[in-house]
Amino acid sequence: MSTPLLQVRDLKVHFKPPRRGFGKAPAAIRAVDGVSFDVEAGQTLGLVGESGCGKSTTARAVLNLIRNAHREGEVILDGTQIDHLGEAAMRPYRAKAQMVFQDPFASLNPRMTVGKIIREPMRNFGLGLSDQDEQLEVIRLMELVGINPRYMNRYPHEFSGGQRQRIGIARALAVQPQLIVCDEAVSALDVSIQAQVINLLMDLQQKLGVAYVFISHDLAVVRHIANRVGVMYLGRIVELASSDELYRDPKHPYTKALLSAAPVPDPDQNVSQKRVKLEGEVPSPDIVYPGCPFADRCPEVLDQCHAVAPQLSTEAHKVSCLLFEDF
Amino acid sequence: MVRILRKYFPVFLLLIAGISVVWAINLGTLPPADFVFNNGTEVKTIDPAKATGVPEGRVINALYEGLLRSVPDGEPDELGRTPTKPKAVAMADSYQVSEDGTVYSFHIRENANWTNGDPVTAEDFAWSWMRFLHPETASEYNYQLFYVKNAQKFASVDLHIGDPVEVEMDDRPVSGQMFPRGTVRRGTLLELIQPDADEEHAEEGGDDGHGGGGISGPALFVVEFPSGDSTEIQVVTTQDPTDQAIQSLVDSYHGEQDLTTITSVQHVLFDFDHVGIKAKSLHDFEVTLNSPTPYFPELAAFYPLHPVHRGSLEKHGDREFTKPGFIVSNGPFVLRERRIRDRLRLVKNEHYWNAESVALNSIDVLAIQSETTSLNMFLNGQLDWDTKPPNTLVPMLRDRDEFVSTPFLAVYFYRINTSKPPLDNPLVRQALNMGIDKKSIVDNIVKGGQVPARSLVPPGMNGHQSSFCGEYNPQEAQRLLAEAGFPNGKGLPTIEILYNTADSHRDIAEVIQQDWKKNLGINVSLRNLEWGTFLDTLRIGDYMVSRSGWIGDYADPNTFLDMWVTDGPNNQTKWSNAFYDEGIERAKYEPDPAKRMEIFQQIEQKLMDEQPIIPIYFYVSLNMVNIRVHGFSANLQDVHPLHLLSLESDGAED
Amino acid sequence: MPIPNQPPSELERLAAILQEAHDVHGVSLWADAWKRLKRNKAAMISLWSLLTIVLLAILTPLLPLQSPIYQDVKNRELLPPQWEGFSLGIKQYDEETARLIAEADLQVAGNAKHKELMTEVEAREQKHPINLYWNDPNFLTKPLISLRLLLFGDFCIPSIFGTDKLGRDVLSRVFWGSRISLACGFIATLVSLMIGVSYGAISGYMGGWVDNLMMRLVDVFYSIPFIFIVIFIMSFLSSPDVREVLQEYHIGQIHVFFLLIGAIYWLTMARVVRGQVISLKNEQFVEAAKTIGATRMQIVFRHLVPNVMGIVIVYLTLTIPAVIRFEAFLSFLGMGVEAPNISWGLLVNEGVQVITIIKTYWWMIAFSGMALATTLFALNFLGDGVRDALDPKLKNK
Amino acid sequence: MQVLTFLLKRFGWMIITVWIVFTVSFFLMRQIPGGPLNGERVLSEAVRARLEARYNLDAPISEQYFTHLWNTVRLDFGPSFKLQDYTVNEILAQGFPVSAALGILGMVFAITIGMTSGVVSAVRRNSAYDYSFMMMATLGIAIPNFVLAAMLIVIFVFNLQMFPAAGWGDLNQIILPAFCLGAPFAGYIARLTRTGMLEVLGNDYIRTAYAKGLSPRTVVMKHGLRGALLPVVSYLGPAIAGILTGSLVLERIFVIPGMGSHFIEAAIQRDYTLAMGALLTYTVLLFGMNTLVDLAYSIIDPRVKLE
Repeated sequence: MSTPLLQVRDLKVHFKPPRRGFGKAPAAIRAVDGVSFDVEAGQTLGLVGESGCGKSTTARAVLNLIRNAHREGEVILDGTQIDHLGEAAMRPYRAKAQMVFQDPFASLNPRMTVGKIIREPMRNFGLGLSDQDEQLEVIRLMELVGINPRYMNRYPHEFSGGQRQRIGIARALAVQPQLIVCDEAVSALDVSIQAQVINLLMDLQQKLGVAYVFISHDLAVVRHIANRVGVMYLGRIVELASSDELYRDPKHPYTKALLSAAPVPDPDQNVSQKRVKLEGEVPSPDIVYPGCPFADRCPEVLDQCHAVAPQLSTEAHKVSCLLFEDF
Repeated sequence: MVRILRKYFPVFLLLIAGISVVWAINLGTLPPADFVFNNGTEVKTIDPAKATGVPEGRVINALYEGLLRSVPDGEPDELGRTPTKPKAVAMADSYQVSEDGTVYSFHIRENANWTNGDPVTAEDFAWSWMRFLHPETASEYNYQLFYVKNAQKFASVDLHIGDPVEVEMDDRPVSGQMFPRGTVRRGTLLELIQPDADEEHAEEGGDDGHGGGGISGPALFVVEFPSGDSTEIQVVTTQDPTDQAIQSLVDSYHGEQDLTTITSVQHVLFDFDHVGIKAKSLHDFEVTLNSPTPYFPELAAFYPLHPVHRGSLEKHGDREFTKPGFIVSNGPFVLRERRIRDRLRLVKNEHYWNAESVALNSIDVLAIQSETTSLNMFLNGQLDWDTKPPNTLVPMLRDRDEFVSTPFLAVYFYRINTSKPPLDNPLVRQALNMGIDKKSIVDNIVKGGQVPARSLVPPGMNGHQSSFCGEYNPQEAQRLLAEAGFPNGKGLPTIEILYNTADSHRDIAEVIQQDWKKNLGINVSLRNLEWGTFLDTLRIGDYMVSRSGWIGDYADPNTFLDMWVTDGPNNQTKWSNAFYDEGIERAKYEPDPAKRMEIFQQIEQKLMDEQPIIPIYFYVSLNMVNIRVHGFSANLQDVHPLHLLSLESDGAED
Repeated sequence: MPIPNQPPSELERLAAILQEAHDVHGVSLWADAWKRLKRNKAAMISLWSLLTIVLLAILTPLLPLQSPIYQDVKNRELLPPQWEGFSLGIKQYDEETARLIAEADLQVAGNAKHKELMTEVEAREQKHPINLYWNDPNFLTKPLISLRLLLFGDFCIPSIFGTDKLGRDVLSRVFWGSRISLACGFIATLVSLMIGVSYGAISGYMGGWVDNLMMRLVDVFYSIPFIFIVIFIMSFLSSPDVREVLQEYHIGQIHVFFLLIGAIYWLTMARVVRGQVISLKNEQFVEAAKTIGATRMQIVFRHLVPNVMGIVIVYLTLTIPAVIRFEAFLSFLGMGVEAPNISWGLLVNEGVQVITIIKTYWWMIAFSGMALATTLFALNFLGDGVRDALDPKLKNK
Repeated sequence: MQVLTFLLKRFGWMIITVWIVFTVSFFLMRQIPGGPLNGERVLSEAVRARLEARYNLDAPISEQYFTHLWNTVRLDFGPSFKLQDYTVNEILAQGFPVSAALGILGMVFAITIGMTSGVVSAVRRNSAYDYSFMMMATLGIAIPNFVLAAMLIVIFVFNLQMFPAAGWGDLNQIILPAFCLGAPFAGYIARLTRTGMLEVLGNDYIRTAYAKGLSPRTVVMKHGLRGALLPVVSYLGPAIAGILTGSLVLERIFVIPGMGSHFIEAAIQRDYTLAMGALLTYTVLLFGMNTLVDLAYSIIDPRVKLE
């Protein structure tokens, strides 16, 4: 097997809140606290978790979009380590990895026409197309994502949410990236539209061979699109396995809880599972836990969970829980 | 705490506002004064020795009194002007002039007192004049006393070997303050050691009448002091003796003096005992002049020469002694209160020798700069005397009883920079003069009854016969211009008129701009500068034509004419004429008044022919005076001594 | 498959769509706002009156006005508004000149009489009334004035606004004054716009210590009483050396004056823009711009600035009146425009000076004051309207 | 604690600001033509040299700068060049209370008139009151205050004879200038109040308050006004700067012996020391007021953090 398109090794992102007064410096917020995963070319990795678990931060860290934060670990894109690159040095690699954003209303500049929005990356990366060719390419892309290209001179606010998300995808595709990070790309859309967009993404993967990192809080959606799925909790991946494996046989108590809470797309399959209820709130990410961060809410908690931090196992079906760790 | 604040914030805000309003309203108010007048601007100082300007003069003349006083005297002339004469109705009750006109003996009245009860003596005058001339005072007007024997030498530190000198030692009781002075030792200057010039100080530069001479830079003085029967020789310097410049002077010195000990002193000056200012006795004051100066009595009444009280000055210092509470003066009024740019409150001085004849009990002197506001206040009853009603409104004010106006000793004119071609050509300058319709300016712009001017010296001065320049005559002006090589203004560069931002200067400049354009075909541009820059620009000569004005300091043509001598500091036109310079000098020593006037007429003619200046009009004094005020007489110098004014009594008041 | 690799037929098809796409126009937010603005009566009236005022100001030299600088102190001083006509007398003058030339032509060239006549003709040329009526018209106004003479000849609108204390026509002075006042308002505001927007946008986008430093600097500037600096700089500019240098580059004092005012008024603009940029810079489209490789400057000026223009325009309509008022204020202190230039501030100030108990020359202040107030009033209303139009949520603010 | 930190920080910035202003104006002043010793009569060289020595003007410029700076640090602005009987400190001490009184009164006018008409406009929305108040507010903003002053003089001084034409001393003489000074700001404040009120009155909790049966007056005064206060307070910063500038003009028109007249005269006459003293006083004043406004803002709005 060749080297993966994207390798993330022990990624940490700690935000430091601004200091106020002469008081003690407040604790850093450990938004991402040691995340590792690979994405193979043409494959899809799903990342799921509750809101605030660091999914989006991971996504943005992968694309090196985070400034003003403490970062550790490596992000290797297509064989190049990019996490330490500055804004200018990063630019050539931006073309390889693109992003589709959560909010189709906010991610498009309201003052630009759709045509211009899709064209912009071509210009920025200097694809060397003539003016005419660029416009034709815009039309081609718009057709590709299923938007009537005759409306290229319209503004984003004249399109529906789903259409706008398609525009966002077209923009991401404009530079022929190898990887697209979809950060909650469909969660703002109606369920029917969600399916359309997911299908579009899968189509495009088939046609263009692009890889996705697909981030969502919705397990069902992820299951549909992802080859492999990682479950995040408090800035860490607690379980990482192939999609089938994970849904069929969740190991981590948190994954189980998530799955049991999720609406069931196929009632027959999961009928046997009993509903796992989680106690308490998601704890604050600025607390450092000596043991398992999930221990407080875990229905299957052991005594040592509060003292010993679990490690992500190394098998194909990775899980980070003392229940599965060999002592 | 913050929560309480937050809750009651509007209340606090209102509270603060309320307190502030109460505080603002309670800023001290004064009871109204008997007589209120607008002085036009804030007086810069009420220290006679440092003051210049008309507004200062009004106040100082009320607070202090000199040897003589210029008072209206005699029958009004055809224009309604009462002549003003310097008379011995002040500190001096009489004075004599010697045969040759160079020695004036004043007798100071016995009942003259300071406001603290001290008698005013001849010594007060001698001391005050010494202070006035002293270089450290740096009085701008000190040249007015240069007619006095050796006064200029004293003021300008003009020292020669063998001169009697006074040395003020470095032992002032209060450092940094001129009075009381350190010990003064008198002696003779044996040697003056300066860089380059080992010989005695050259005499040139001293004759332009305004300073010159003087010792600048490092210098060592070798002075011989009488000490008992023998003499003592000291080497002194006004610089720091350890200073490098002084040290190098010592090193390069080849004379016989022993320079090992150098004493640092405050001043080395010409001995004031040898200046022609003497207190002969308690009440006899004698002044010896260089040459007969017919207008010296005018100067003796001039406010910079008013005496100040030595005791209070030495006690409170050079600036503080003018403050209400500290000030000790000898005039008809005392300073009670002073608020900057607001008012001076003067009240009657009970110690004044002629106190019973002073009618006004209190006077407010306001400092309103806006003419319109001032007039509004006058018409509103807030002022009894408005010193400058706006020109635009004069035609409407003319017929009112309150309006008092006569020509006085001042001229509005344009300076021409004679070093800038084509203005270096007298023909061009004459043409410019003839191209201005001065009558129209007087009638339509300034409108106060001003008189179009064809001479520099205003008419009606001590028998001076004015000489005239050309009249308004566009044809003749064009001819002159053609003669100068600029037919129809062709080839003439744009001429720029410089004026300062104030009053009607802009209007006048705009009218002249149009006159020259229309009559002579000259392009004219205007340049407006605010006062500070204006003066500087004038001084460095970066102008072509500039608006100017001059008010005579005394009623003699000399005050208008002596400024145009070559390189005179107030000349500023770069104009120079040998005949003129010599004429001014001759007039100084001419004892016969008639001949003197003849000289003035000749040189004025020269000035008017060469025309480095274009006279525009003679000012008139414009005053609005409440009709209940008596004793206000129109006169040539526009002086209205406050102690001569009285109010029509309304019965109820005393 | 990217475009260069497409088969020709496919390219043709796409090109056809492109053709069609040209006919489909979107409604931009601007157009949307414009639509809303059009429904706002007060704002539209203001807009049209402003446009009229600006147009009149631009076309002033073309209008049959009297001369703004020609004085007739003897006959026309401080006349109240009236309908009595006024003639420039240029036609008559030209005719007389023509007559002289004709007469000269009858003479033998070179003889004394001919010479004399020709000199006179030349003299008349030099003293042509046109030189008296307009002060050094520049290359922009000169053709307009010529056209005006061609169109209207000697005809002038009578002094319906009265005359001033030098007998000049107030109506034409108000018109000519509008040129300086409006130019001052617009140019200075433009300068403040450029400085303020760039400064604020960069500061807001950079964030961190750069932002901190830049904003502290603004705070520092805020605490400087600028009127004082203006007084200093105006005096500095009128010093001979500086003037010479400026003249070399054909820069008048008035231009520097405009720039100076603009350079003062950028502070609030910078603050406003910074605030907007900070709230915008975490918007996803900015992050999106980053992922598609936009440089910092591109993000600031292509994505952020257009999105803050709304508030900037609103603020502009507040700055222009402030600048015009500031110019008036300086004129009041005698530090504004120089003669023969005229501004509304100067005219109003002249008017204020002749308000006394004895007589109030109301026309000296009424018309110039009205022109000033109308413009500022309209700008205020327009500003309100634009704000409502740009952000319907803020209606009635 | 937080407030203390804030104030300390601001104080530091103030020092820097004052220093910058000092330096810039020091050199600017000496760059421009004309000097404090120029008068109508030209001084003789000897007198000029003496005066220069007295005022330390003959020293090298750098030495002058540091001497002056050191004196300024010790709050000694030195003697005035033009008002020779006074030191700058004395002049400012006399002028400041006058300007402050005028400014405060103007501000009080602006706030009371502005907020009252703003509240009435908001409560009686789209009524004749609303329209006429807002019209007047806009007019107040649009008319330069010296024009307003001229108009008011004609009406109240000439025609009605209610006030004296000018001068300083009693309450009668303060009212007109203070009103002219406050008028444009009253206009702004009225509009801000109205907007703020309307926004708050549209909120749910106001409807709840009404539903609870609170009297409209209580609702308006307690809730509405508080909402309106915020924009008004944040506007006070710029308003204070405007009040300072505005008072320059009005002090001239109404002959008020405040700092403004010193300020302008000193600049025109090149009274270096007085100009510097007035300038720095204004700078400190502006800075102090801005700081106070920020502080007040954080007091009334809990969401605002001091930075």
